[in-house]
Amino acid sequence: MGSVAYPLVVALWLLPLAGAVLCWAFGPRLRSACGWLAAGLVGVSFLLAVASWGSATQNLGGVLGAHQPLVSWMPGFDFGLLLDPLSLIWTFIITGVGFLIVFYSIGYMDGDRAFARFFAYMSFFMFAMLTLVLSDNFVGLLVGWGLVGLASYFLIGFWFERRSAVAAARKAFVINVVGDVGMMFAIFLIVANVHSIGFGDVFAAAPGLSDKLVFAICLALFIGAAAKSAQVPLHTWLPDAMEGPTPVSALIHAATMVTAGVYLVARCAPLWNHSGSAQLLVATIGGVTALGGAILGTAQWDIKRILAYSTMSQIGYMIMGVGVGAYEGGVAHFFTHAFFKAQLFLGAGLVIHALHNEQDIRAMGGLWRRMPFAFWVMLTGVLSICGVPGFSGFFSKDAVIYGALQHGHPWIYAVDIVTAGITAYYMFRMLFVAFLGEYRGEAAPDRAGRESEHGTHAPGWVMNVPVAVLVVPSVAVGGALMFGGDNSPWSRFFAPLYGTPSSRAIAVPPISEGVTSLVVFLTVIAGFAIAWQRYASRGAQADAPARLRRETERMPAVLTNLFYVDWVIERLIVRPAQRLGELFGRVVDPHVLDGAVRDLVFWARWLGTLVRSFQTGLVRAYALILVAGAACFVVYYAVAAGLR
Amino acid sequence: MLVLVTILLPLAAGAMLFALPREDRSVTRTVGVAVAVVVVVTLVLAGTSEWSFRWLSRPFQAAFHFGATPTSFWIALLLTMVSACAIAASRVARLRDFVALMLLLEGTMLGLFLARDLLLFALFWDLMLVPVFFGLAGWGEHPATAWRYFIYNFAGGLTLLLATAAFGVIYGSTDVIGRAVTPLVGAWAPWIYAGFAFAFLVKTPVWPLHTWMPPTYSGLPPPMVAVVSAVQSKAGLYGFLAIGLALLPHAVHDYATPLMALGAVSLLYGAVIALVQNDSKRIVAYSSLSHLGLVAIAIGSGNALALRGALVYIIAHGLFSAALFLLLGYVEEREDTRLLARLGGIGWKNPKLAGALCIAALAALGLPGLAGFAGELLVLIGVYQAGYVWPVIVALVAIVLASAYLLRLYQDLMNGPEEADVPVRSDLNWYEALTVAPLLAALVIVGVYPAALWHR
Amino acid sequence: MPVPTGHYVALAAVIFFIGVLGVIVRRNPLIMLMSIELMLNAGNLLLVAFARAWLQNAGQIFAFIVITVAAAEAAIGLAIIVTTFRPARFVDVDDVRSLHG
Amino acid sequence: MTLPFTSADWWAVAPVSVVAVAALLVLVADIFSGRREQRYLSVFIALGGLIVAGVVAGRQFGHNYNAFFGGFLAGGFATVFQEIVLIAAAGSVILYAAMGPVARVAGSIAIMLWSACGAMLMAGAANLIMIFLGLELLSLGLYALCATDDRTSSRESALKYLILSSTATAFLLFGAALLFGATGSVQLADLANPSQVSNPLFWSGAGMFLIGLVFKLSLVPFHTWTPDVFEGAPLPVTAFMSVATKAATIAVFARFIYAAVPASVQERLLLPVWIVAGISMIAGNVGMLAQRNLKRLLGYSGIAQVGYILVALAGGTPLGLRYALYYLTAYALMNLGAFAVAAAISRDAEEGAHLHTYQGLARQHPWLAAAMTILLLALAGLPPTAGFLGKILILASSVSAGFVWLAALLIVGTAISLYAYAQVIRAMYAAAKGQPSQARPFVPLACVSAGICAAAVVVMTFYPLTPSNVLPLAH
Repeated sequence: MGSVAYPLVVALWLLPLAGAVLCWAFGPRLRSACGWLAAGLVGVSFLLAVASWGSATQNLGGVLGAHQPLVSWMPGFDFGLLLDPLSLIWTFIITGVGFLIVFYSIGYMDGDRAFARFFAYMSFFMFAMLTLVLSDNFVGLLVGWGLVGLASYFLIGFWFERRSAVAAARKAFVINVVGDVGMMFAIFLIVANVHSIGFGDVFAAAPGLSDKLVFAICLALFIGAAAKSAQVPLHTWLPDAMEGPTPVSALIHAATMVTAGVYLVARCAPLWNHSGSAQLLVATIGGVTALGGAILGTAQWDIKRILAYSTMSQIGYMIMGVGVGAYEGGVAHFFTHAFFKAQLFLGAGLVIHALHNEQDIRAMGGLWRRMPFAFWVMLTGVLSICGVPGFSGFFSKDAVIYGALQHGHPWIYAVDIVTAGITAYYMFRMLFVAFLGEYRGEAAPDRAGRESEHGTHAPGWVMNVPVAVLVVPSVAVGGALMFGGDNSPWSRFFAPLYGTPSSRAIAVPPISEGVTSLVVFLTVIAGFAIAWQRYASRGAQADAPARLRRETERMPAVLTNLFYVDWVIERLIVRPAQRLGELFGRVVDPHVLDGAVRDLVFWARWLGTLVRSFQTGLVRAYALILVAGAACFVVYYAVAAGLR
Repeated sequence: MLVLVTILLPLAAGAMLFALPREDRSVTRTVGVAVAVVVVVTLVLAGTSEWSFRWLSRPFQAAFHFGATPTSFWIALLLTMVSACAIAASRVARLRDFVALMLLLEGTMLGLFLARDLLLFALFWDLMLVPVFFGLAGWGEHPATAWRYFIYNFAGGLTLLLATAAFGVIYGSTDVIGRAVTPLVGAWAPWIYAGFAFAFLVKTPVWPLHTWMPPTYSGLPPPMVAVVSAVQSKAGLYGFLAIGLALLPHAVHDYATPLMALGAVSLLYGAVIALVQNDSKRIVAYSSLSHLGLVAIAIGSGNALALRGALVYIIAHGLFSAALFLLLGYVEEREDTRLLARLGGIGWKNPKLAGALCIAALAALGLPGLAGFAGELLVLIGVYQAGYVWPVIVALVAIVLASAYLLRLYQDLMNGPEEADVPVRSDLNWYEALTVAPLLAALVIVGVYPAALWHR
Repeated sequence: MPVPTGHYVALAAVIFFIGVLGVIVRRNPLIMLMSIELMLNAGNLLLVAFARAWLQNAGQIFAFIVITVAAAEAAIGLAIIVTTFRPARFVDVDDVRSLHG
Repeated sequence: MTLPFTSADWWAVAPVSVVAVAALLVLVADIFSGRREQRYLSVFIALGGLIVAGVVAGRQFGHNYNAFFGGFLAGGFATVFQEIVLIAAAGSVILYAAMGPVARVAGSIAIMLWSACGAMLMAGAANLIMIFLGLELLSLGLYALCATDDRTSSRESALKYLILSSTATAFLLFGAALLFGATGSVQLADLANPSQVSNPLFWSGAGMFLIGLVFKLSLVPFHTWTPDVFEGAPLPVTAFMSVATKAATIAVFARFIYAAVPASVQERLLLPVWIVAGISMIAGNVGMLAQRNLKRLLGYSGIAQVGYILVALAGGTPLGLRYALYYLTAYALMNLGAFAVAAAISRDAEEGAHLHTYQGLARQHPWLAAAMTILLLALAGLPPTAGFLGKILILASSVSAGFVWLAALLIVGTAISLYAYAQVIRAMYAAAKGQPSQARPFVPLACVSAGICAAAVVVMTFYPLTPSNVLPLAH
């Protein structure tokens, strides 16, 4: 189903790839121009996305949005692009927020010895992510899925002379491959039963499939989603991923890539709608992740890791939202989260950059006086993520939470509310410890090769402008789009895909939306209050260093060890595999298998010595052997003659 | 006629090089590369044209019958391409003899893949062992490896011989490859198939007949091991496709489960060993044990889609294993070692080398968009369609393991802090880069549009 | 009253067996050679006997040829034995065993 | 008085006579020749005679003739075997000129030619008398030839060969006598009538007759003489023995099983032979392992190779006979070529026999080493050599004849043999360790002969000439 805007779609898809290739090929020559080049191309593709808005929402002959096959491997294996409201939203974030972050990076990565390579990777990532969200079939989705994993691998391990970065990158990649493999299995199930990989065909066929099969497909798909979106138990790579440069964390590990799982579930809504158990599974995992991430967030000291766990927790919200069936709610939270989390990361980036790579909030403090801009940025971000009424986060989070109730999941509803409180606690904790009180850090030694080489310098406008721009949507976009329930522009935008929220509502909630908002707000206040009492109150400020040290010492082991998930994986999977490898490589291969063959050779030689042992050299012995043989012959012929 | 030229040209050139009076490296390399490139051209020009000449009329019809089938054409193209790259990349001592051997190897293997006659196939099967044997004996690390290689594969060749003779006697003709023949059935079929299968399994190799392979692959000089692992190891799989499935389909089908079981075991066994190897070449060796198990599974499933995938994967594996071995050769050349423990941080000073190795490794671990992925996906979809679930699951596990050991290979070589004790290195120069560029390009092309392989 | 052929066959068999035993047990090459002659002559006896039984003179011709050949064989044999044992004092084949294995 | 023979009878044995006369000429020429050019003169006279004989025999190929009252069948079958014998003789005679100085060249050559006459008679022999005569003529010559060298090992080999071979001959004679007794005729053809099936004389006779043949073929357990005699005898003699004896004996054997054995009992009658053939294929090849002497190694290899040839005959089909001939020809060329190489690199009669002499041969004489490699690979049955195609043909005929177990044993034996022949190749391509490999003589004649053999072995793969019209008996 072609459309006017289709070439635009192809163009906006390929522009970042062009950027990647150019930066990769001519990086050394272009040098700093690379940044501008990459940013420019992404910006253009953002404009193209805006330009193709109309065609994305149009509905021609039953096909929503711009869709057209590009290339065909074989019948049923057609590849094409699909730009519909869902992918359009993601495209906006990828290209829009992406543009701002790339722009920011020009300042942030300034002077890095691999400057060009960084922008090549960033552009490549955006191309891959666009492939993921624009593809009109599962294999294309999987391709994008794998490629974003690769991009994230490259960027996590960007400073690859650091062993920790290399290890984190490998961990992230392998865990994501586990997810890819899950999706592959889903594709096998789909092809074996539907004989097509196109979204259209599959969703059309979904009602005809058996519940068990649909559940299996959803499960396999969700393995991929969980790995990509850092859902329990495949979440352990995300905190380590913070080894990458901060803009990377902002774009890939906060705004876009990690939300691919949300996209997947939202995209495959027709499948999930046919399997209540799958919905429950997803929602539950989301809830566990949200809660677990929040709890772990309270125990972190590294500013980026705090943000990482908050990301994990917020994605938990989104997954819950799409899981229970409140698709536009989950997507809405993705939308707002992209802004305020990017803003938080970039703000943190300003701080880290200024303190030449100090990331431990215990070594910060009192920064609001030194860098007020960063402080206000962080503050608005925190308010937004906590869902303080009026800020964007409030509307989206509210939609998710209330959606859980609307679709009859009171437990998840409860978990949401609790998590909201914890979120408020640890976010304000970060804010207070880092920005209030007195500066505790001694000028941190400049670790060579990490971040930019030259020491403290006030972030230039190149870094400030994007952050400032991000503040606007993270404060306002929610109110602008998501206010008013079914009639909100947001709901109407998604109505063609999902219908209105209340139309899908299962139960009429005993509690009204307003009350929910109130409850949530109260828990947030509570969380804020505890954080204030512990870190910001006058008493707390008095002997901050001692208190922090004490807190560090008293930190429960279960939290410092991150619930022992890594430990279990190491002991149950990695080590046994390696032991097995040692066994096979050292014992079985050389001694058992090859040994068997060597034994054959040995026996052949033994037989040879046996044969030669008859060659005594004695004529009479030879004669005897001869005669013995002759005797056997004679006997045989005597018998044979008798037998006839 | 052109197809005959394609086969005889490298053979003649190889023999001529032996006659070359003295060691002249530049002349040798020029001749070698020129011939190899010309062979690529003639092969493409020859296409699927045929050439035939009567050989035996009794006890069965046999002919010197050459000509590419749609399947073998691609493998032959792979062979000529890899050979060209490998010869260009040859930088060993006694270059004249080495390049001569490489050309002989190419010629004999072209003969194998282009043979349309079983007897001819068997002839080249044994013949192609000889150059590798001398390669191992002359340039390998332990001469004993040469003997192990030879004895293992010669044993396979003998069962192949017996099976061929039996087939010829029963069928009346061995001029059967790549033509629509009524499949052989009856009490004999399983035994004949067993004879073929043993040879093919040894050559591929498949667990537990693989123990000749790791020492061979790690012992051979990089250019030759590139050709051997990329193409010679495919002789067995090609045999399964062109002989097993074409002539003895019932036997293959009846004994599919053992075949797939062996393939599955190879998949995991090779992958698990590759996880912990310290010798980079051995990692790739065991990885190819693992990867080719997948093709064995595809063949066992007999599903059409899986067989398409098998062809794609055969080509893909050829490309990336050749690239990997050539690049590891460059690394070893620079560092005088290939032990992961002693290497690291090469990437900073060698971005080209690192990038190339990265692409090859990613193709090997089945990154979407590269050739390996297309093959894997089609194979596994097909196998699953055919109703086999457990091999699919095993394969998926192996894919995860592959990502682990191949990243380990790449990162331990290229990433991490630079080792203090390693000498200052120079990056690939344009000539070296040119020797692997075609392979990497082909990896991308096949990965993006594998359909090219069966839309002929 | 003629002797039945069977007797000749039996006799020949016995002579032949004696010859075989001689080759195996005796250590003196000369006597071994004699034993071989014995075996050949057993054959001759058979030939002649059957020739008479069948009234076919081919048997006699065969026998004559065998005798001739045997003579030649003896000649060569003696020559070889002489050359072999010229250095030795006693003639014993068991001393001749430099080739083995 | 007038002889009852027509000129055609004499024409039938013309090739044999030519060779015999050539031998006389060698002796005569030797009297008048001086010391120096002596051996070359003898060799060239002998070669000339052999070539003439070969041409003459070739003329006979087309038309079979039943000479001397059915005693000798010329043409076809006989011709092919005679040509092989002549090739063997030529290939061996050349070695006398190729090697370092050896004693009594002229005499040895003459005797060798006469032995060849015996072998040629066996090739055509169609009755028991002729078989015995030919066999003894061949053997007596060889006894003497073995002793021509001055080494104790040479004399020892002669003694062993004499005693054991004569014993076997006695068995053969006794069997022949019994067969004569069974039918009252010495003609092989007369044995073939079904009435014999129930005749104990026939059975026992056939048994003892076969013992004699199997000994000459040196099949296990009648092989014990082979390694010692091969090692002890002078190089050319070993070469001649390894080919001519086997060729002639196989001729007799083939004629016996094709012409003299009633088809109904063939399977039961010949089973022991196939069994020993099977054993020989294994025993011969494992015996080769860890041998240090080329002649001894080739002795063991001969044991196995004859086993292969018998496998071809196992079917008892005319086709099988043709494949046997094909492989026999190939075998003759391989062995003669290998011995030629051995002679080419030996300064005295024995040097070429020791494997350590081959250390690093590839460095000094790459082409000689290449030829040797081809010949050894041919013996092992690798392509592109006649050994490979021969094995295929043999396997095919044995499979079609239902002797799969023999085919399997052949495969196993071949696998082992490769390892054994590889010892030599390994030695040649290994760097000469220890002593700086001394400059070796380069004898063009031997190299030519080796080259021809190697080339022929390769060419035979692509032009598999399996002569038709080789009927064991003219009907």
